[in-house]
Amino acid sequence: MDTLLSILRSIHPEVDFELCDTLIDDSILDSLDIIAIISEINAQMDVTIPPEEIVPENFNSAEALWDLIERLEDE
Amino acid sequence: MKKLMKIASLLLALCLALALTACGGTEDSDKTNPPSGSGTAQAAGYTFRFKGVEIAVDADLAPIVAALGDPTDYFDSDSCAFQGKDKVWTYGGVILRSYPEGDKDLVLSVELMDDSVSTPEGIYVGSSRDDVTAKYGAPTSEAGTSVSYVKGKCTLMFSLADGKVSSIAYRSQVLDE
Amino acid sequence: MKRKAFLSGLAVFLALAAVLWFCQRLLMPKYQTGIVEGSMVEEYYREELPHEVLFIGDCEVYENFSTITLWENYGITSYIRGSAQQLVWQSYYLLEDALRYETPKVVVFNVLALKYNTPQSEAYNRMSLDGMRWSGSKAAAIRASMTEDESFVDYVFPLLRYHARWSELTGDDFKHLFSKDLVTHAGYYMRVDVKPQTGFPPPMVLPDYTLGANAMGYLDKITALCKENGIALILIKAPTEYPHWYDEWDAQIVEYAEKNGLPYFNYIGLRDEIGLDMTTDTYDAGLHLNTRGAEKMADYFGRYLTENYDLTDYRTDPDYAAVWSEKVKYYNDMKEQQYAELAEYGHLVSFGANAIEG
Amino acid sequence: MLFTSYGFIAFMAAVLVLYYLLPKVCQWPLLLVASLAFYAIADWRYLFFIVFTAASAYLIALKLESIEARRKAILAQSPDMSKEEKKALKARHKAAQWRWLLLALFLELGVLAVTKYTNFVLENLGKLFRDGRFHAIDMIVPMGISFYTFQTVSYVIDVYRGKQTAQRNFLKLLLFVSFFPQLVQGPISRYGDLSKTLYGPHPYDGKAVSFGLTRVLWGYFKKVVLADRIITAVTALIADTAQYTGTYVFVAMLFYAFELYCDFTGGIDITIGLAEAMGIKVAENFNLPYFSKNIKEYWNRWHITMGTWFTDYIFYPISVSKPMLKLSKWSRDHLGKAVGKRVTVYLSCFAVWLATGIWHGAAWNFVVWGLMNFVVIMASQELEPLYARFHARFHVKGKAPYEVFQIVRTILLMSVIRMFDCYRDVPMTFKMVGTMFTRFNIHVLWDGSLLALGLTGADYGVLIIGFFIVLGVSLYKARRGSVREALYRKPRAALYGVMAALALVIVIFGAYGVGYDSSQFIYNQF
Repeated sequence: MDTLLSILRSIHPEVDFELCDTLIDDSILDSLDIIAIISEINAQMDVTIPPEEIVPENFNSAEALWDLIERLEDE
Repeated sequence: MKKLMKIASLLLALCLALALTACGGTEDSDKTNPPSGSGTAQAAGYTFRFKGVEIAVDADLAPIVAALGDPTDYFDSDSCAFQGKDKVWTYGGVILRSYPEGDKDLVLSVELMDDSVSTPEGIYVGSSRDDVTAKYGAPTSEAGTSVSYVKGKCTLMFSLADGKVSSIAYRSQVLDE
Repeated sequence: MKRKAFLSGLAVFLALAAVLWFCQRLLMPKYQTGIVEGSMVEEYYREELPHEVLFIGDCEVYENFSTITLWENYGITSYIRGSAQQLVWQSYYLLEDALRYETPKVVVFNVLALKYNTPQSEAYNRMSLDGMRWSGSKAAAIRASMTEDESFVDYVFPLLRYHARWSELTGDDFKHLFSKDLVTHAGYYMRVDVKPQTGFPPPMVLPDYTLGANAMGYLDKITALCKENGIALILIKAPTEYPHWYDEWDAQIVEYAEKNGLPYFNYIGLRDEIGLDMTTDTYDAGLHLNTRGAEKMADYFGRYLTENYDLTDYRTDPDYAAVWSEKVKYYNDMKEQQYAELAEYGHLVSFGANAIEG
Repeated sequence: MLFTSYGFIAFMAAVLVLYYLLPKVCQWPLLLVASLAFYAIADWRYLFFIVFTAASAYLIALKLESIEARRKAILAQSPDMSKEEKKALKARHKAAQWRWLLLALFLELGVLAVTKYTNFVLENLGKLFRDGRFHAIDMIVPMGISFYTFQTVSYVIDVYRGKQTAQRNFLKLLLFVSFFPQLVQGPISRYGDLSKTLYGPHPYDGKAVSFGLTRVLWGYFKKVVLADRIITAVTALIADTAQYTGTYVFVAMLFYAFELYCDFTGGIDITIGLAEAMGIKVAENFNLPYFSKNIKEYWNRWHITMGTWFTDYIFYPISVSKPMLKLSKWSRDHLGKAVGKRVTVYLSCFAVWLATGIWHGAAWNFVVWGLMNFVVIMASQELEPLYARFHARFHVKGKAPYEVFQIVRTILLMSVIRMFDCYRDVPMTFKMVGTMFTRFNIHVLWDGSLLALGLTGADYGVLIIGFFIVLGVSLYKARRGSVREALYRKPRAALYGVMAALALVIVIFGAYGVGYDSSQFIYNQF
C-alpha cells in the first residue's frame, strides 16, 4: 500500500490519496495519469492491470486500486 | 495481445512510410493540376477553339465574348416575366448562345454554320458522315437527321443532309432538360 | 394541472399557426408591380360571369389577344387563362380547374408550349401554380410540373418556399397583404409601347424535331377533355416568330389537327391578312404584340369566331354589359395612363421591367 | 434522408406518434422497423452491410459467453482444483475467446476498412507507382458505417471483457446497431448504456416529450439557421485559394469553427432530443467544448463518445499491453526514468491520434490533422510544469480575464488544426495558414469584402444574433444548469412559447429550400 501511495504521490503531489475517493469522478486523474500509474505499478510491484479493469470503480480511490492489485495478485 | 501489437506496429510503420512517400506525391501533382474551382474550360467535355479562345458549354460567357472581339451580329431577348435574358452572338459562321444562371450568362451552345471553321478534330460543314465516324467513332445517339456524341457535360451534334455535315453544334445538356 | 398544461399547449399552438399564416401572406410575392404575370392565374377566380371563349397557353396568348376588343367588336365574353411559360400540362390542369366553374363553348390553345416536354423552371412553375385554388387538378399540376429540386410540401405551405424573402420585403408586400389590384383585362396583359422588330438570329439546329411524347400526351388530354364537355377546341400558333416555330413542328400539328378534326391556324403566315405590321405592332422587337397589335389580332380572330361558332352577343344583356363596361373602363384608363407615360418619359415607368422594385 | 429534409421531419413525427399510440410491447420493434426503413430508403443495399455486422457480433458475443459459461461450469464441477489448474483453465479459455474476438474484429473492421479505405489506398498506390495499375474504383460506402461499426466493436469487446452479458435476441441487438436517430452521425453509444432505456417500455411522459422536442428544435435552430447559412461563406472562402488569403483565411477559420460547432452539436441535439422524447437516454456527446481551457480538456468535451471509445478500446489496451510495459521498463533502465515514463504515453497517444485521423476520413488531411492534435497535446503536457510555475508566480489562475484568454487560445489553436480538414490537401493548408502571417489585408473585415462571400448584410445580422443566443444559452448552462428545467419551473406556457418561437425562427430564418444548397451534415461522411 505504501508503494502504491508513493507512486500516486509522484504523479499528483497535491492530492491527498488516503482520503479522496472521487479521483475519476472529479477528473483528478486523466487517462494519461492512469497509464502512468499502471506502468509504475507494473515496474515496481510486478502486477499487470489488464484493460478491462480500467473502470472508474477501480481507480476512484487508492483503496479501490489496492483492492484491485490484491485481487490480481491472487489470480 | 502480443500478436495484435505486432500487427499494430507493422501497420503503423507502413502508414508512416506511406505518409512520407505520398506527401511527396501530392506536392508533385499539385503543380500539374490547375487550381480547382477556377471555372474556365471544362476539361471533361468537347470544346471548340475559335480565334485562339477555348469555348466550352456551361462556361462563363463574359470573358469569352470579351476575347472574341466585336460580333458580326448580336441579339438579346427578355424572357417572359423578366427571368433573365437569352443572348445570341454571331461571328460569321459561328453562333454563340447563352442562358442566364444566377447573375451570370453561361454558354448554352456554339454552332458552326459554314466551312470557315472546323472542330479541333478537323470536321467541318461539308465533311462526310464517314469522316465524322472516322474521327469520333460510333455516335452516342442518332435522331432523325443528326448524330450526337456525348462527352462530359457537352453534346457534340452533327446535322446531316445528303450524307454530308450541314451544321455542327456544341450543346449544353441544359438543352435536353 | 394536466388539463391546464394541455390548454396552454393548445393556445400556443394556435397562436403559432396564426403567426405562420400571417407570415405566409406577408412573404409570398404579390406580383403587383413589374412582374405581374404571377397574379394572372389567381385573378381568374374574381370573374363574376361565365365566358364563352377561354384561351389557355403562355405569353403568346395573354399578350396577343385583346379580350376587350373581342367584347367591344363582337360581344364575345372571353378570358385568357395564361401565365408565363405555361407548360402543356399546366394548360391542361388549368382548363380542368376552369371547368369546375364554367363550361365555355370554345377553348383556344396556343401550340408553342409543346416544344417543352419536361418541367423547366421553378420560378415559372410558381407563377403558374401558386395562384390556383386547391383541387385535385392543382395537386396533379404540381406533380406534373416539379423540377428535380422542388418538393410538393413547398406548394402546400408556400411559406417554406418564400421564407427567405423577409429581407427583401417591399411596400407592395404590406400594401397588398389582404387585397390585390387587377393586373390584367380578362387575362390580357396590356403594353402599348412600341419597339420595332428588326430581325432574329438564325434558329438553332435541333438534333430531333419530333415534339415530345409527354407534351403531345397532354395535348391529347386537352382534346379529350374538350370533347367530353362538348367544347370546340381551336389550335393556334400566335403570329410572332420568336421563339422560333420550326416547320417540322408545324407539320406535326397540322397532321394532329387533321387526325382529330380540329381547326389549326398558324398566324405567322397570315400577318398581312390580319393587318399586323411588326414595325409598329410589337413592344419588344417582335416577341410579343403590343396593344395595337393585340387589338388587330382580336378583331381578326373575333370575326372568325362569330362566323364559325354559335356565340352569343352579350352586349345587349344588361348584366353582362354592366360587368364588361367596367372592364372596358379599366382598360381605357390603363391605356391612357400608359400613353401618358410614353409621352412624358418616352418609355413606360409603372409597367414592365422599369417598374420592378429594387 | 437528411435530418433537414421534409421527409425526415415527417418520418420522425410518424414514428413518434406511433410510438405512443401502439401498445407498449410494440415500441422497440417499431423502432427497429423504422431504423431499417430509414436505412433502406437511403440505399437498400446498405442493409446487407449492417445486418452482416450485427449478425457477426451477435453470434460471436454468444460464443464468447458460452466459453466463459463452460469455464464456470467446470469450476463448479471440480471444487478441488488447484490454483495452478484454475489458472491454466482460464488461460486456455481466454485464448479461445481471444481467437473469437479477433475474428469479430476482423469481420467488422474489415468491412469498414474495405468500404471506406480501399480507394484511399488505391489512389495512393497509383501516385506511388504512376503506371496506371492502380486507380479508384466505384464502391458503395454504407451510410454511418464508422459509427455503427464502432458501436458493434465496443459491444463485442465488452462481452469479451466480461463487462457485458450478451444480448440473446438478435433483433434487439440489431436495433442497438441501427437505431436510426444516431445512425448517421453518432453519438457512439455503448451497449451497456443504451440498452438500459432502448427497449422500453416507455409510458407517455409529457415532460420528456416536450423536453425532447425542445432539444430537437434547438438542434434545428443551430443547424438550419446558423450552420447552413454560414457554410455558404465557408465554401466560398476555401474554394478560391488564390483570392482568399491572409485575413480571409482567418475569417474562414473562425467561420468554419462556428459552422462545425452548430452543425455537429445541432445534429446531436436532434438525435438526443428525439431519443429523449421516446424515453431513451442517448449518451451526451458535447459538454460546452468551446469553453475548454486547453486542448486536452477540449477533447474531453468535444465528440465525447468518440474520445472515450478511442481511450477504452485503443489507448488503454495498447498502453498496458505487455510489449508496451516491457518497452517502458527497458527504456527506464537504459534511457533514464524521464524517457521511460514518457515512452508509453507517447506511443499510445500517437496511435490513438493516428487512428482518430484515419477514422475521420480517408485522406492525408485527416492523418495530418490527427497528428497535429497529438503534437499539441504532448507539447502542452510537457509544458505543464512551466505553466505551474507561471501560475504560482502570477496568481492568474482562476481569474476571469485569464480564463477567457485560455479559452480563446484553445479555440484558436483547435481552429488552426482544423484547417486541415477543409482545404484541398496538406501542402495547400500549410500555404494558406502561412498567408495569414504574410499577407496583410485586414481591411477586408470592414470594406464590404465579406458581403461578396454569398451572405448579405441581413444574413450577417441573423448570424450575429444567433451567435449571441448560442453563447447566452451556453453561459447559462455552464453557470446555472439546464435551461429547460428553468423554463419548466415557470408556467407551462413559457416552455411551449419557447418551442413555438424556435419553430417560427427556424421556418422563417432557416437557410433551406430553393436558393439554398441544403448541405449535408458534415459528420455524415465519417
